[in-house]
Amino acid sequence: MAIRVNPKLIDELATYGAADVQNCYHCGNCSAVCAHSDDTFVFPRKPMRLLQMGLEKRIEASLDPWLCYYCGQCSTQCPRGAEPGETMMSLRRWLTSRYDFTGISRLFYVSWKAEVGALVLVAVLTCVGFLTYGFLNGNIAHYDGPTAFLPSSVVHVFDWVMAVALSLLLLINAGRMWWFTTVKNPRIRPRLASYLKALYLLPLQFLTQKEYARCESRRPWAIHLSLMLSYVTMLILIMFFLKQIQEGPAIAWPFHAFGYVATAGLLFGVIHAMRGRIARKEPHLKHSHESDWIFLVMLLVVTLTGVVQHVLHRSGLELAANIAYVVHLSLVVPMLMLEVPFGKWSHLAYRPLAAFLAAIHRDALVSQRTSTANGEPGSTSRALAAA
Amino acid sequence: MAARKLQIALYWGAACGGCDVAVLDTNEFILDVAAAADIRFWPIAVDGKYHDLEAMADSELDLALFNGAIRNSENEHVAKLLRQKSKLLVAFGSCAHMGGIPGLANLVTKDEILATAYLSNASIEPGNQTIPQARTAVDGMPLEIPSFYRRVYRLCDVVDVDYFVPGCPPAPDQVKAVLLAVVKGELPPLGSVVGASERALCDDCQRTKSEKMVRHFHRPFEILQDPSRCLLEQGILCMGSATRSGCGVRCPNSNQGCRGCYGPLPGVADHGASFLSALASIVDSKDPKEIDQILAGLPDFISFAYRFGLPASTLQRSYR
Amino acid sequence: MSFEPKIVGFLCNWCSYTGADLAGTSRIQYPPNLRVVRVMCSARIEPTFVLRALAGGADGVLICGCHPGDCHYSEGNYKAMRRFPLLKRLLKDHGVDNDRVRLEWVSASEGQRFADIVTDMTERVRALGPLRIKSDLQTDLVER
Amino acid sequence: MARVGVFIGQYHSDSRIVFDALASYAANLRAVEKVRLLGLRPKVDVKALADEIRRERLDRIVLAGDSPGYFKPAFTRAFELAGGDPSEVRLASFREHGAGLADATERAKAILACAVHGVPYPLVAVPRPTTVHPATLVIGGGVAGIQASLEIADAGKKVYLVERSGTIGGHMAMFDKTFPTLDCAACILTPKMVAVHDHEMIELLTNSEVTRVTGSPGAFKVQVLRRARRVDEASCVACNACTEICPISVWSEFDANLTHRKAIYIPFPQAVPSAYLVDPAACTWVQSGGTKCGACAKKCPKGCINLDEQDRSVEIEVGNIVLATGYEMLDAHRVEQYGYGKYPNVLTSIEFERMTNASGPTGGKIVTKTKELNRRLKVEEWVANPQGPPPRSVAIIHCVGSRDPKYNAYCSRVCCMYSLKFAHLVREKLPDAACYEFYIDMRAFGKGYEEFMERIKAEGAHVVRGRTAQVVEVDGQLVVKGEDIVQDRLVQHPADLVILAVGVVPAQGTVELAKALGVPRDADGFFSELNYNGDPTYTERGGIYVAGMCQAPKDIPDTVAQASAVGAGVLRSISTGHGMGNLDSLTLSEIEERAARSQAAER
Amino acid sequence: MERQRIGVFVCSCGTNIAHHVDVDAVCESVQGMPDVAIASSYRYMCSNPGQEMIARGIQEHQLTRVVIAACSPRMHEKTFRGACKRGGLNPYLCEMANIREQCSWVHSDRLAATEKAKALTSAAIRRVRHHEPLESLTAEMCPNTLVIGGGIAGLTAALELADAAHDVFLVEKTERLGGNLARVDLTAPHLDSARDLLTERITRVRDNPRIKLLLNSELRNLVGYVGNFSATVRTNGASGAHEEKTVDVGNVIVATGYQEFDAGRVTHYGHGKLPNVVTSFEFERMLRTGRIETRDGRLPQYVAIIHCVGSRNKEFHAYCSRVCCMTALKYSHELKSANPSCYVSDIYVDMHAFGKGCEDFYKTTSEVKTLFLMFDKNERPVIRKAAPSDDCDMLIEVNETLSGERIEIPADMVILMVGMEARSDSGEVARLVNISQDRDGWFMESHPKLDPVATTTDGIYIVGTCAAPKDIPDSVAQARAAAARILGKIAKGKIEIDGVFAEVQDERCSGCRMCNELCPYSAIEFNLDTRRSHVIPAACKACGACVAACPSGAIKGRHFTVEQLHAQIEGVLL
Repeated sequence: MAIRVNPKLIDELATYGAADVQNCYHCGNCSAVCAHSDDTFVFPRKPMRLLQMGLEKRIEASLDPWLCYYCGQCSTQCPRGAEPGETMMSLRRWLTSRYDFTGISRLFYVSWKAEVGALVLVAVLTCVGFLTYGFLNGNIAHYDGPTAFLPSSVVHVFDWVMAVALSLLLLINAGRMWWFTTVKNPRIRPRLASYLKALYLLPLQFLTQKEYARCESRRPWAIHLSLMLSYVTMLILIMFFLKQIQEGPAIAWPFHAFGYVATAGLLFGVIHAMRGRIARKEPHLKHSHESDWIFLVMLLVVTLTGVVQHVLHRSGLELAANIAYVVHLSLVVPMLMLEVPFGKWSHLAYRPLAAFLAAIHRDALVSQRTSTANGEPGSTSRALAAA
Repeated sequence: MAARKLQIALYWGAACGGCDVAVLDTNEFILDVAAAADIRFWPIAVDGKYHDLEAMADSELDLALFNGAIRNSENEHVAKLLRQKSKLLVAFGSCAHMGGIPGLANLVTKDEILATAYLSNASIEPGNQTIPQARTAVDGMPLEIPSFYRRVYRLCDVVDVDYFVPGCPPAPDQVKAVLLAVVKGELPPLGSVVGASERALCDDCQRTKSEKMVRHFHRPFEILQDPSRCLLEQGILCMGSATRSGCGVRCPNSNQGCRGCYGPLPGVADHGASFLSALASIVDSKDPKEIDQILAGLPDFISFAYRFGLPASTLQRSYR
Repeated sequence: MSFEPKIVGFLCNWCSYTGADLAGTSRIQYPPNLRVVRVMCSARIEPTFVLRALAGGADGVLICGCHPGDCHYSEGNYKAMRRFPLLKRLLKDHGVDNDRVRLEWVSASEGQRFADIVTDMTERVRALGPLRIKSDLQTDLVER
Repeated sequence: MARVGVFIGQYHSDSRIVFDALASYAANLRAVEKVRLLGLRPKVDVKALADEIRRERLDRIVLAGDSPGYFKPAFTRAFELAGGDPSEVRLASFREHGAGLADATERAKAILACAVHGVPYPLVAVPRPTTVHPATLVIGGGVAGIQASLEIADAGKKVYLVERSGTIGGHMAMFDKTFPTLDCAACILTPKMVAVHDHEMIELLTNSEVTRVTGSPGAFKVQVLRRARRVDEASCVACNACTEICPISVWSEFDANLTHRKAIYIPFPQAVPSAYLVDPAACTWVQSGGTKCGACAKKCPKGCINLDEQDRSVEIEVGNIVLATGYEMLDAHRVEQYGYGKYPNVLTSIEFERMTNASGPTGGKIVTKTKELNRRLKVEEWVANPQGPPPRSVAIIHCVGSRDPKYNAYCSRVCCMYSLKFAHLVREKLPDAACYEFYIDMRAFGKGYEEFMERIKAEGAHVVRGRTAQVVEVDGQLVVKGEDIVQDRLVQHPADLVILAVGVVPAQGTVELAKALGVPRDADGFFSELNYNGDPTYTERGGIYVAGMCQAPKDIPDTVAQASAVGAGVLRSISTGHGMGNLDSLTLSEIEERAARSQAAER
Repeated sequence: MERQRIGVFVCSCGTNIAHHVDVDAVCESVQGMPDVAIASSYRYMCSNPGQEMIARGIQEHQLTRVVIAACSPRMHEKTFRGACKRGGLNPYLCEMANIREQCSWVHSDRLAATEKAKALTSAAIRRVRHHEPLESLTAEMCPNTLVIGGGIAGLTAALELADAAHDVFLVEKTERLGGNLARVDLTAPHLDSARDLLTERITRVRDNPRIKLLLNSELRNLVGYVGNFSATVRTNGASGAHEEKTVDVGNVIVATGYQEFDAGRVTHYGHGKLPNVVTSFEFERMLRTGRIETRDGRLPQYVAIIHCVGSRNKEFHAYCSRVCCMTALKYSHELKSANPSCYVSDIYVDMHAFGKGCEDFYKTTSEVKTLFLMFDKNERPVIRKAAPSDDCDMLIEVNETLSGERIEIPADMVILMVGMEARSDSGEVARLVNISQDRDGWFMESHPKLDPVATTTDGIYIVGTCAAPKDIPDSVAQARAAAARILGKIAKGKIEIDGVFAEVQDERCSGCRMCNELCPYSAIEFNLDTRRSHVIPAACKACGACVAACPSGAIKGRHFTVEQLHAQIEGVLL
């Protein structure tokens, strides 16, 4: 059955950042230089082709964009300036918006104004909410103690509520990703056993981002990993040890030490990314979508306000620390609420999931291939062995 | 001189007798010949013995028409005798001229011929394994029969020949013309071919000719012929383009290709090879396989190319 | 003394003769048994020439022309190509071994190939021994 | 009188034209009612434009700009909507008519004026004729130069053929077979080379270079540097005695550095002139200032070697100059991913040409290179030895350095076909070897090319759509990595021999020559023709013509046709006694006046 | 045979020959041969003293023939012929024996090499006895030219010749000039005006008094040979009446161009049935009139361009039509220009963007977001009507090879890039001017590489798209190339015919016509009245194919006669 091409998709993708994909003349150079591309997942050329032709369903069903870590080798070697790396990035943005059942993600990617507006709105609501709570139940001059303006227990509960809500949202979207790529993909008939076999990949990929390390240059991976680990450290501290890190004034070294390292990691990562995007020297930092900047700026200010709040608090300036805390929360909350399920941050779920699903696809394809015994000749290894 | 009748002799060597018949085919003209000439020696028509011939003075005869090739010592002996006794010796007919059909025997050896004739032939009485020998003793008496040569020769290979009259057999009109020429003394330079045209048969052939390229060769009965069109263009082997005219286009007029009995044109060294060159050139293909396929339509080509003239050809015989 | 065959070569001017010249300018050695007759095109080579050469004492004949498609006169070599198989048949019927005649395509840049062909042909003809047509013809006339 | 609207737009951003000046110039033209600047790549609102045209009651529209054709459909549509006659939409194409040069704005004005008057610019802008010297200079002795020289000389006109190397023949002489007919290059070229040498009207100046050109079209004075050959061309009989004794051996350029030649050498056996020459950079005598060696001079039986011969300069006068400087191959080292220079068995196309050539270093055998000791230099070298092992698989990579802005943005036009030819040669000579072609688009456009491609495929070459990404060595085995797009999979083919179908670039010295002659070059560095469609062999500068690869990549038939075409201009100018002068000799007012006069020309 | 006085000159070529060949022995061996007057050797026969020696020898010894045993005749035959001429001997009475390239340089056995040199020299001596003095002939060269076809190629060729002040008869079948190019709006890849290009040429042609323009005219008959053709041209009048006139021309340029492939033959494409499936030429018309719209007057939102219609396909034409790819790219630009919001799908096989500036054009076409879709040339797309619920008029179904997907492409308008094919009347033209056609009907050039505009019939040239598809610059270059060839010939005034050619001896020809088809140069004429064949010396290239093929030995190949070659064969066998 023939599928209808949609020449309009390419225009749509332009708003997600894929500006040059039409230039591709399909020499296949990019796929061949890509460290992640293999017999099962041939990209970036193939997804670029699907994009040029506007085969939405096929792209939706494709894991390829998530297997790309954007080292930019493909873009450097592209003879047509089609920027395959950036196209893959844009496809990830588009897919994110597709996985998101609410449509919010799409709105944000299509319009940065909407995203900023939403951020402001959530920030204001958060701010109002915490201020109301603080003024009703505490004293703005007190940071710690029973009259604390924003007691850690309360924030903790709020954190957990938010975490559960966001996780649910993200889980639904991740579920949709699985649905699109694996269940609805007519070419894949996954076996249940392979789900179990590959399950280890989820934590492994999440924590090590091993795949990223296979790129031509390992530096971006190292930086990204440090950023991610910092973030996870922060998350753990906040979700489980908020009391210890929030309450003071003494520094709780066993916890804060982790906090400091993580903060440094975050700051380093963010600033590096920002500087890179301004310098536009490295291929993967050449093109920046509005959403990239919003994300980075948010991350930076969140980190900075967190630092300020912490310093003020430890310096005994409780009022100032409280104000800084409210500001911090008013930034953190919208950032998390909007970025984790709807924005760039969602990839924390999609990446490991993609690696997991990729393993399942591979498994499925291999078993399908062996079942159709007279399948196509010569995978790479076989061609080599024959020689 | 005019009072004296022409003294003529006719003789056949290795021949079928057709040439002698051709002389008779001149019909009433033969009477004029008889009136104008004394036929002194003509084994087929007139009684006479070799010793009569031997008894003649040298150059006593005015004209000797020798037909047939030289196959054995008897042929040669008589040829030499006639040469000696005659002012003019004419190689009459294809066999004397070029070796003729008997000349094809040059493709096999003398031993093979004898073996076929006397040993393996189905009509041989079982157990009889006799091959005639030139010299044998019969009842203690030596018997000599003509010795069988190891190959066929043209007349001119054994004696000097003054004129050649080609044809198998020569056309009656040409026979007349030759005899008249002798009578009138209007003779061309010695060594000439007389009684034939200087151009190829195509010149006299009335079939229309156009540019030629051939993709298939056919036997005449295999296709429906266009009677007005060149036979070769229709894929029927015709040697007319390589053969002297003079016969009256006998074969093509009866829807057969010319077989080349009048021999090659003046200046052409090898009749068969020159026809080969022409024929192969017009094969309409550039693909070696296809060429072979087309040429396969020419079985036993050598016997076609040299049907009347193997002993006159460049290689003359087989070298197996 | 071993038998030294005589081979007559008919070479077209534009490819094969030039190729033979190239063998010379490149100093590629080959046996001296080949005697070359230059013609402008392999299409000029009459079968009679080959017969003449054999009857005149040659033990072998080599015909060389441009590769098919390369003919200076566009299709002359095809004419040689068509005549050759029939000539070979004729020679076979004459009892002349077909290895004694050879049609080869040699281009102007194939000096080495030309030398190889000549070497190979000389060896083959040498192995076949003398052809003796000339002497046979002479004896024919003496001993009936 | 027509009411003309002039719309000036830009398609390329790199124009040298001062558009404001152009607009005010246009506004002052008599018939012009309306001038509007549209800017770079304008979006045209057809309806609004139609209204504007109707309002202004325009009955002719001139679209001016560099490549204004890009906007024409929109304007034609608008004009039609406004009730105008669509054939009255005229183009004033600046870039296409040479307004990319120094006097861009003036040229643009002239082109615009012609369009306003409704006359084609090339009809009007005909330079004033000049008187013509009957001799012609042809620069470059490749097939284009040879053909052009013969074409002119056969008409009985004097030709100086200047060739930089020691022999004429150019690249074509290095080839084995030519596509698609596979006929032998030497068979068809060497007779022409000999004809050039023997031609009484051609003076062959090999080992020479044009250093300076002065004068004007029709009467050029050309300084030619005649490098010392050091062997008397006329008396050398190419006996090889000198080469045999010469102790110096260096890589042979003609054999694409696959084998060695001596310091005194003949480029190839069929070289024309058939005379040896000395490579001064390698010759011990020359390098030592005449104190060492000199063996060849002593050995030469005819005494025609003069190792002390000096370069000299000669001046010749000519009326026309033909540029046929050809091309050279892009330096394959630049395309790093294919490992040329790193792996000995990665060859360029020209190296493979020599290797398959029956008169080449391996006698036409396709082999992999083997390491051999250079006894004199005591170093190991990779050489193509005829006894070397034949490759079991050969990979041919198309578009090496072509269609890629990092090297050449353009298509080199011949590589697809010669690569297919290579595949044929590999399959023919090594039937057991696998042969892979990696291509992007198979450009088999010429007469018989498509059929040739099908034939090669049928012969068993694996034709893979997909540019190779890289050549790597895995356990001593070369592996070619790429994507097979049609089969939708990545491929890694082991290849014993990799042939890079390297693109072509303008010959060395093109820049200098362009400067010396005042002939513009295009963005790719090739000489610019006067007019893409109408005058593909003329240049801006009258009396100077281009033929062959130096104008743009092209195959042999197209080169030969161009080279012959050049002959037409040259012969016409000589026979009529007047040639074309410089285009810039015309003033703007002159063109305007001519345009006005021929306004009614179109019937 | 009359007695000759033959001089034999053996060259040592320094040691080149002498090293492996005993030059003196060669001299000695030939000294006693019949007719040999002198035999001497010299160090360098080709040097000036050597040549002088030959010239002097001819005079001193009253030599009637000369044999030079030296290098290859390809090297110095011309030199030695010159020396003979200077000595007062007809140059063709000289023969060379190649004892260097094919003897001393290839054999190291001195004895054998000397024997071979002797044989080669004696062969030359035997051969030269039969040589005849030959003179080159001249024929008149009529400076007028007939140009058939008034397209860009014909116009350019005519102008080029007329500008050099020679008369040209330009015959155009239709009532207007410009050919197929007149139907084109802009040219690829620079989107320049095709009309401006043509207007310039047409204006010049009309203004040139040297060009006799014959519109509505056709060539009816052509007889003669190079330099001396007589052409009969029929001009159709307005009322069906026609007049014929005969003109004398020296050369003929055939520039009859091409015709477009009939798209209706590809049934899958529905041209002629589906209203909005148009050919490239129909689309050009839309462009020229400014109305790019569907049959019912709507602006098309989706436009699809299908390449290779009738080209690169076994069913129709196997060849590539060479210009359609760039034209398609041009359409893409023009469509986007006229309606920026439309979507263009370009359905191609291989993108042939090979010309100067073309790859860049391809790239800019990508940049305007043309959707390039690739199909296999053996699996054509199928066009069908879309359902009423679709947002488009038609759907094109095709296997897209770059994605491996079977897809359908929406289209409101489909442009079929029809290929070029040989004109239906090309066979008639080929017959009239006596040139051949390849299996696709294109006229055949004399040599596809080194002589792309000449034909095997001297004086007949083919330029432009009648020989094969090509673009404008290549057509123009070819037109000029043919003009150059003709200008060169006219400049010489006469046609010089080398003395070596084939000759039918009339008294021996029987009119069998065996030779007629064999001549690749159509140099053999058959006279229907006398029923004899005849070789036109001016057209003969002396290959000897007819000589060898004449079964009655009626054709004499001058300088390569049977006698000469037989003598040479005998000689080499000594």
